[in-house]
Amino acid sequence: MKFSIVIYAAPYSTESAASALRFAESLIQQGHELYRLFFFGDGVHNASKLTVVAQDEINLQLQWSKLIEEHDIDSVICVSSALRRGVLDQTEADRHGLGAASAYESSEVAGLGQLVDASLHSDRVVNFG
Amino acid sequence: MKFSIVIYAAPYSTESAASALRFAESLIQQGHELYRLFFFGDGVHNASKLTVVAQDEINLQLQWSKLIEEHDIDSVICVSSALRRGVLDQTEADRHGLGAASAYESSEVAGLGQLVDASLHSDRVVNFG
Amino acid sequence: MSSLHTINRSPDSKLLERCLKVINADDAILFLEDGVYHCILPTNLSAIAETVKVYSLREDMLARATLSKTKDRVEAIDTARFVGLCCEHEKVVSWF
Amino acid sequence: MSSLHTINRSPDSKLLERCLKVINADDAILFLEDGVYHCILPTNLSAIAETVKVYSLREDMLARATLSKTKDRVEAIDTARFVGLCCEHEKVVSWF
Amino acid sequence: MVEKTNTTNPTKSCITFISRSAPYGSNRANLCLDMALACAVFEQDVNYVFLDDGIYQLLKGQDGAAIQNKTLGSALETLALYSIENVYVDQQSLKERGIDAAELLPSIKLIENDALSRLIKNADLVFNL
Amino acid sequence: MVEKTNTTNPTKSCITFISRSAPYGSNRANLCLDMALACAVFEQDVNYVFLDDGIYQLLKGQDGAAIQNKTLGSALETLALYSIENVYVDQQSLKERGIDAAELLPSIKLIENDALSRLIKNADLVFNL
Repeated sequence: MKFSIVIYAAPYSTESAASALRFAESLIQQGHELYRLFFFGDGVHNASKLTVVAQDEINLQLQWSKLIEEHDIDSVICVSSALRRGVLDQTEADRHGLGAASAYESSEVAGLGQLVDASLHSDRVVNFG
Repeated sequence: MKFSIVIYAAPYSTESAASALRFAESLIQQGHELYRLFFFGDGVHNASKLTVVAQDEINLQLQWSKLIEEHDIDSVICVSSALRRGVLDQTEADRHGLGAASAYESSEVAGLGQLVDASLHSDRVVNFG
Repeated sequence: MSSLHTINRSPDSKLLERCLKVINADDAILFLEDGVYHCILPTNLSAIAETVKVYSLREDMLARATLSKTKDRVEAIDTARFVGLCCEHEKVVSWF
Repeated sequence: MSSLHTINRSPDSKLLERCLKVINADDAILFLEDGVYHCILPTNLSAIAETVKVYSLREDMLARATLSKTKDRVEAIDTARFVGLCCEHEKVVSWF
Repeated sequence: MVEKTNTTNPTKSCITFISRSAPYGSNRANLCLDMALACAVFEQDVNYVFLDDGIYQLLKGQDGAAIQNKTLGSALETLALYSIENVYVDQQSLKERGIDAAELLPSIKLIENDALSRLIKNADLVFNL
Repeated sequence: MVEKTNTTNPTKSCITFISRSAPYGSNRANLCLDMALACAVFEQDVNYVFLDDGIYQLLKGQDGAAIQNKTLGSALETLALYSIENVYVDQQSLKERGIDAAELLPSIKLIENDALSRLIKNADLVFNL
């Protein structure tokens, strides 16, 4: 089946982002398709690449990025949520003169149209917040 | 009186950070002293400087930084919260090879000892979460 | 050693019930943010002891259109007075 | 058109009560994260209709030491089965 | 009430939004509204339900400026502009909170649990926050 | 029970922590613990109270590894190592959740509302999350 996943929660502060990651890994492992990840609201912090995590703890942002790259997943950070939270790709960082990108390149900054598209083209949309 | 303020909440997702900002502005206006701001947990996102906010909306991170600079306030971002959330000052960014700082220079990355110190040296500690 | 208790979530949070179980008679309560919704329904406030002063933040009530619905038991205050209340009480206990 | 309802907050959140007011007879409920605390107290589960299947995420129960306390009404499942349940139901309604 | 569309049409689905959070205290009300407007822009069939604390979003006379916010009540008036006509408020939620329907913005249909049940059952997708 | 210290001693205060949140689902339990340990390191008098959902932190047999987390139960056993001896659990919270004191980690004193009232009244400072 085709799944899309919407993530509303920042990593670490609640378990939701970690649950979403385990869910995403599991559905891929079972041979389902992950049509799109959509990071919304505080969820955009999951795409931040400037993180430093202790060696004995899980680095959720890095885990997301690895999963996205390994399986070539379409991953979207909602632009209106991301800009005000300082999660920028290189294009947005350049446009606003803010230097380097703070988001992993594995995700793309885009609008809510991508969520509507995911709703239309997925068999299941699962929300984690 | 000497106040310290502890902020646990990220900007935008809840009103708490905005309430804390209004409270801080008001106490300073009344001639009280703000001994320390302590950003903890998701609260560290209040010190992010990579933000782009629409012109008709309040840029909370910028407002914090302006207040801190204008009144020379001692502002601390908790190090263990900040690193895993990608809020880094130049020292931490250099140490971990992550390029530019993502935190306003007006705040300093430090440990929980600064919260204990604030507890000892403030007449009132007010929590916003 | 009186305390000012702040509550910033709506009645659904049950924070007021929790706070009332451990509040002392000379303490006060300040509702702010979504906490101000406590002030428009008498049943929410009826369990608060007479001796406990009850305040609510005017800015938050204006934003939410609850100021005119707020019950007499509650005194509407601004943020400046919130700071004053923190000074008058020996500590602030935040329920969030 | 049956739905899988997920609940990820503790009983204090009252999410289960809310969900039960609008649930359909052939729907199912999955408790995860702090939602798994629903499963250790029979009174939390008693209002769920017989026809509604009840699941709880094993990983979250193991972390919280609630697996051995979990009532018979509840089937412990892993994340792989969670994915399977999403396929078996026509949509997923998340309560958080 | 909009019901599930024919599944042979992959460009249109029926999406039910349940908005359960008070305005201003968190951004959940805004996130829910933004998603619904995006769905309407892309011509999806939308049901919008105010439930539990979400009913507070409908109170007349809101003034977000008092806390440097946009007024959410006005934003909701735009639902009709985006051709979202199936807007409902849960009667029991109003009653529990001591709010009379006359205190609300106009053009909202009163609904009870049974009807909400059907709005969930008959939708292709439910967003609930 | 630790009571308010003499105010002529500015290097020591009595701080009551109220930990009201379940473990793992959010990081509030961790934040509360981190603050208390910091206070203990700097030799403050600490009371630590588990209330409401916070009592779940005390269940024996936790295994954070099941969700790639550190086990919070073990962390709590370190309270004693940091000389935090005034550790309490609310009896009513246990009863409401159907938990027997025998199911908890050892060395926790049972407490009722009156005593908690006094722990709040007699502290210099209360952290409550």
